[in-house]
Amino acid sequence: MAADTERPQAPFGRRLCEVVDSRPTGGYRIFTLVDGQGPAPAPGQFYMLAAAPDWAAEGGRPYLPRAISHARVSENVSGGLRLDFLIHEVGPGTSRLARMGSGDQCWVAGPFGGRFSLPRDLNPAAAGAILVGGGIGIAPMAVLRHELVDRGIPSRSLLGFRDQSHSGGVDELFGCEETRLAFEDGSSGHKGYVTDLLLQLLEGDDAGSAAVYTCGPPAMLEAVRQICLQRSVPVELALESPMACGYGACFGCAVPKADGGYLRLCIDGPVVRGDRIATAMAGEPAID
Amino acid sequence: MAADTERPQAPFGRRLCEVVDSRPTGGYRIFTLVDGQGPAPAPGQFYMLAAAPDWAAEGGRPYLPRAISHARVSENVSGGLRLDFLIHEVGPGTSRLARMGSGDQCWVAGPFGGRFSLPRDLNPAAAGAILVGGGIGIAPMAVLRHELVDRGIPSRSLLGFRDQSHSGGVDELFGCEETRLAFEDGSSGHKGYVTDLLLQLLEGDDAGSAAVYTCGPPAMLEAVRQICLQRSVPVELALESPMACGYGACFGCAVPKADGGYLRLCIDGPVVRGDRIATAMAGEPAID
Amino acid sequence: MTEIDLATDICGIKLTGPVLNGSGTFDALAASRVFGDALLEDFPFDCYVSKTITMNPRPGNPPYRLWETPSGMINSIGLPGPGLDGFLDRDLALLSELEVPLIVSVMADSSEDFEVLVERVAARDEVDAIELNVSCPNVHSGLIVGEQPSETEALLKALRPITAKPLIVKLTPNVANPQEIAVGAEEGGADAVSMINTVKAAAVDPDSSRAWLGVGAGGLSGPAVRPIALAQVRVVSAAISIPVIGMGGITDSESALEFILAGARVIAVGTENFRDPRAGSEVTAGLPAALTRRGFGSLAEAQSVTFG
Amino acid sequence: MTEIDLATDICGIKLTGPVLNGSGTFDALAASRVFGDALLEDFPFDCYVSKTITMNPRPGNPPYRLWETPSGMINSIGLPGPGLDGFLDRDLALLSELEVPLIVSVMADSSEDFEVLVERVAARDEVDAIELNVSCPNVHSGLIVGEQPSETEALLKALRPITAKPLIVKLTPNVANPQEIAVGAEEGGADAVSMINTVKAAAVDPDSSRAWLGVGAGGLSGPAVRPIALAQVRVVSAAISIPVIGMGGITDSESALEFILAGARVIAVGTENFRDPRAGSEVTAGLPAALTRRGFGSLAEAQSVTFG
Ligand SMILES: Cc1cc2nc3c(=O)[nH]c(=O)nc-3n(C[C@H](O)[C@H](O)[C@H](O)COP(=O)(O)OP(=O)(O)OC[C@H]3O[C@@H](n4cnc5c(N)ncnc54)[C@H](O)[C@@H]3O)c2cc1C
Ligand SMILES: Cc1cc2nc3c(=O)[nH]c(=O)nc-3n(C[C@H](O)[C@H](O)[C@H](O)COP(=O)(O)OP(=O)(O)OC[C@H]3O[C@@H](n4cnc5c(N)ncnc54)[C@H](O)[C@@H]3O)c2cc1C
Ligand SMILES: Cc1cc2nc3c(=O)[nH]c(=O)nc-3n(C[C@H](O)[C@H](O)[C@H](O)COP(=O)(O)O)c2cc1C
Ligand SMILES: Cc1cc2nc3c(=O)[nH]c(=O)nc-3n(C[C@H](O)[C@H](O)[C@H](O)COP(=O)(O)O)c2cc1C
Ligand code: FES
Ligand code: FES
Repeated sequence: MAADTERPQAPFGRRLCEVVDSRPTGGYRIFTLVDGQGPAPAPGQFYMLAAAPDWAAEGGRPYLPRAISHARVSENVSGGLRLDFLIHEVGPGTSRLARMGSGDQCWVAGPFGGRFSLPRDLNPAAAGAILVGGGIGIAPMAVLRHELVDRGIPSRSLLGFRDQSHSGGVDELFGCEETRLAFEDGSSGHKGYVTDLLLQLLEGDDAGSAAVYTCGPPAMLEAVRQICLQRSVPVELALESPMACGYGACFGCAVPKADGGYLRLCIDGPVVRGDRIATAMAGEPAID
Repeated sequence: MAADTERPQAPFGRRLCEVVDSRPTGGYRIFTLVDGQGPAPAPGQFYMLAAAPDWAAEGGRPYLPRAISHARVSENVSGGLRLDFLIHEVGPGTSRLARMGSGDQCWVAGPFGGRFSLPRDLNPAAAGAILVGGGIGIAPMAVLRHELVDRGIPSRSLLGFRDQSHSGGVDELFGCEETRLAFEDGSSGHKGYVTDLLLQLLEGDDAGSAAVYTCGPPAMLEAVRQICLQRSVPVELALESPMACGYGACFGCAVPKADGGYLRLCIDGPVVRGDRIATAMAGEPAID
Repeated sequence: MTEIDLATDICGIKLTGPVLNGSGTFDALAASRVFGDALLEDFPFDCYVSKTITMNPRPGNPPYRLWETPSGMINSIGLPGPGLDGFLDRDLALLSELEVPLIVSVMADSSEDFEVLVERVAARDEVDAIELNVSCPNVHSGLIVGEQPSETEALLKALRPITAKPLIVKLTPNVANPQEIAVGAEEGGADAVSMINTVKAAAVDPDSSRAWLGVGAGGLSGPAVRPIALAQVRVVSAAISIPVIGMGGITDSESALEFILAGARVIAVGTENFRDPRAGSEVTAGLPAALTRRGFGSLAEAQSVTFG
Repeated sequence: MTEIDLATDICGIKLTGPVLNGSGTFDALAASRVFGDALLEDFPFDCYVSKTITMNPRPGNPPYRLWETPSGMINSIGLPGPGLDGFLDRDLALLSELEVPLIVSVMADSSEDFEVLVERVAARDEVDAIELNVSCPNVHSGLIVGEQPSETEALLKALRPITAKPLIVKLTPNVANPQEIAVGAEEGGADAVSMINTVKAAAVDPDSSRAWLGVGAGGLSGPAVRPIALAQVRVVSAAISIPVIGMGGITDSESALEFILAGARVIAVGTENFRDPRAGSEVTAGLPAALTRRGFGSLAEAQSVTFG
């Protein structure tokens, strides 16, 4: 048997980590865990999280842990890592996680999955990176942005939101770094889709020197993927799919491959090249 | 259809009540709810309780509400009733209730079930009452004792415990009233069973003028019942049985009647006359 | 929100809404003792289903009869009841005070007894329909009637001539293909099926090494079985043209609507009544918002969905 | 606590303890990619059961394949895999690095294909036993093999002569009387049964009005089904003399022990692996205390209990 050595490797099993902070941010929530055992995660990786001890709330759910990308990582002064997570409450699992407060315990497994490639590995001609984030999809983009800054690789961040109540985390995760924002409701920045901003950039830029990274809602991902494929711009997407385990055990996280069959998103992703998959909207009900 | 008018009647449905206090007591726990809607409960009645919102803890249980007798009732200064409950943690339901703290919400239905008779109604010759409580079974005894005191009816309280860690609530619920204690481990009071104290009393007393009330573990209840039946002393027992609903809907709380068939403990009890039932230990696995 | 119409019907019986109780999960007589007038003034269901009635009085099973499981419960109640005479002479008059239609559930272990039950119950004006609880062995064939399409069909053929009132068959989920039983019921002349009854289940005493329930095993109900019930409603409603009364783990308007989308015409609340005596009213109260959220303008629109 | 002996065996295969994994709930190859050497050093099971292998490679079902339910989950994975050749040529050599016995699960839709699978898998020294996943339709009769005692018996009779290695039949819970299938398996020559597989279940998309799972329905697993599994283990183990591998919602040593008391010889952890990759080790770690609390001096004592 062979381990994947190119990615930070998760400790075997799950571990209890303490919540040390939790705060609202623009309709979302950010909380911070201290992880004393895991390695520093790479951009694009995710964790499986479950509040302890009362994971199941009224109604017997949540039951399975939830896949959540880290939104920021830093060293903790008294040892271990501080991991930030950005949460959008959409159901029992994310609601329960969002209700955790300082001093609470959380089951953590991971970091799981693979990382974003560096721009040069994605496109040998890449001058820099274009990051396209939507909604809570800005979390992995923020992590990637920080790594690129550390490595001195230029990047531009385009962030799209439905409205102000779906725009949490920008200030905190992107800080004073330059970002271009799009709001569908026009409440700030560009009025419209973030893909409008991407199209502007790719038209202005030499599309041949671009490397695009994106994370966000399925429809946005598919739009970004199509834009890039049509222009032969290499693109990596951080996808979502229902996950029970996060480590390849359940085969639940199937995403259709471009050449037929499925990949397991938790171990073959969650970052995938745009040309490897058949669609970023698998499982979504077809639009009537 | 006819309502039971001789007992305080529960509001239809369940209601959220606030926990205003929770404290440990000798291995058990007491918590206090403020009930703004229900009538003052009578001695012997009970409530169906479920912590809100996270009733289900890890593992999908607790799921059903739990039957708990009130241990004390008083008027709340800002309106409503203060209800005290004495909890012995034996499984997921009682543990979850015991973990509620001030400010938490609890689902409450009730008061359910019928009340203890007054001594004269149990035995026309009764001079007073003998109360025999064991473990958390002291809670309904404390409520009955207070009513008897209010009515100027003499009573003696005999309380039995396995050891100090199963003796919570005595000081708080019985206050400075006179009680006789028995500890199986001899750590205080009489060394042995509380039924030893009962036998002493019934031998000293004119058994013909006694009325006995008891609540506690099934083996103790059955011993008290046998002692009284053998001496033709009228006795009322507050029994337990697994309850799903508390209001006669599920037929789960069956207790075998002396004359065959079963009664529904939640509506025909939980207080039953000793001679009405076949055993106070129904459902307990037979002793090998 | 615009007004959402919840009125509907089942086998021709007009209902103010789609919320029934599961047989044996709400004793209206006991509830009226406990809650008094409030019960009638604020009755939680649009139609009341009685506990299953048998020919002779039954004491029910020895304790323990209940155990809680993850997101559910097991019961082994064993159909305690006053028997047919006791029910007709006493309970039925009281139940007729309810201002909603009345369905009486009956069970027997022979076709002959079933015939007597149906005849005598149907003869009473207070009764709008009869539900046949067929999870019982045929005393002649030894086969469980509700496990065999042919037995179910034969029973219905025997009962159908007795009354013009609707006959509803309560299906057991403990079969490989419930749609075959439902087809048998329809072919025998049933007017509706109701489903699911409880799923066979057992529990171990936490302290001793014995079965917890007095009779060893019982039936599972509650949210734990909801996905099982939804799957069976899906295949059964696709296989028959008579309506389905859907139940199994319904706790709120959202889960009630799931059953309607999966193919049920109306639904019943069972175990949730134990957690909340007004659970039926809570389900009804939330239905307009649940329908609106999914884009339906009326209950009828949701009822007409063909589920994938 | 005194030392509690957990050593046992299943169909003659010696095991350090009674904890297996459920087929398809732990991919040792993927886990070793993710967790590295720690997996082999701290392997969570006393015996490893492979995901079900089919004759030809299969992509599995279209998404979505998972949905969470109250205390459980539904899956419609659809047996993705490399097919027999891919398994024998690649996976099997890697799996043989595990220091525990290996059971290979196989499924086919004809007796002929089953014969090929059993013959070629059994021929490999790395393999200690074969588990037959029989929840598949017989291509000739159209009947689901595992739903019919006669089909199950016939299949076993065809396969029995092929190998001396133990044949284990994985029973489906979606039948009225699983003990009849188990008896058929025993009479056909099976060495053990394993149970339960998942319970048929469906879910409604929370947003649209369609089925959530890509193929409409799937199988329920997790604590929600534990009471169902315990009831089936109870009746099956009483009906046969070959051992039962018990599973269905086992989450900890207490629930594992419940299966052993109900009649299972050894147990398997399935869905709980998804919540905790080391769930198998946690179950094992807690077993001595769980046995002691109920007054057992060894695993063998608990295995010998006759359940009421
Ligand atoms: C690799 C990965 C990283 C993620 N990172 C984050 C993160 O940083 N922050 C965050 O808030 N969420 C993140 N998610 C999403 C998060 O895991 C889901 O929103 C969560 O599982 C939903 O659980 P719930 O109980 O709150 O809602 P549920 O009730 O389970 O779902 C609510 C609704 O969301 C839809 N849905 C749920 N899960 C999925 C899914 N996996 N794919 C598509 N639709 C789904 C369903 O239509 C459902 O109606 C990530 C998911 C993956 C796979
Ligand atoms: C009318 C009435 C009044 C009660 N008053 C109180 C009270 O004031 N304070 C208090 O702490 N408890 C009281 N109880 C008992 C309490 O309801 C149970 O202990 C509780 O339901 C157990 O739930 P659990 O989840 O904590 O434990 P579970 O896991 O449900 O049970 C733990 C153990 O207790 C046993 N058990 C559980 N329920 C019963 C039962 N009803 N009868 C017999 N054995 C049982 C089982 O053997 C099991 O091993 C009362 C019960 C009734 C019926
Ligand atoms: C305590 C209890 C008693 C029941 N009694 C009956 C009964 O007498 N007749 C019947 O047809 N079904 C009976 N049922 C089954 C319910 O009507 C219903 O079919 C089942 O519980 C599933 O619904 P639920 O999950 O909402 O409870 C009973 C269920 C429970 C829990
Ligand atoms: C995601 C998933 C995949 C499964 N795949 C298989 C399989 O390939 N073969 C098989 O025999 N059983 C399979 N099962 C069934 C399990 O082995 C087990 O019988 C069932 O899940 C009940 O146990 P549990 O509740 O502990 O999960 C699968 C179960 C799940 C949840
Ligand atoms: S989430 Fe289980 S295999 Fe990917
Ligand atoms: S607890 Fe339900 S009838 Fe008594």
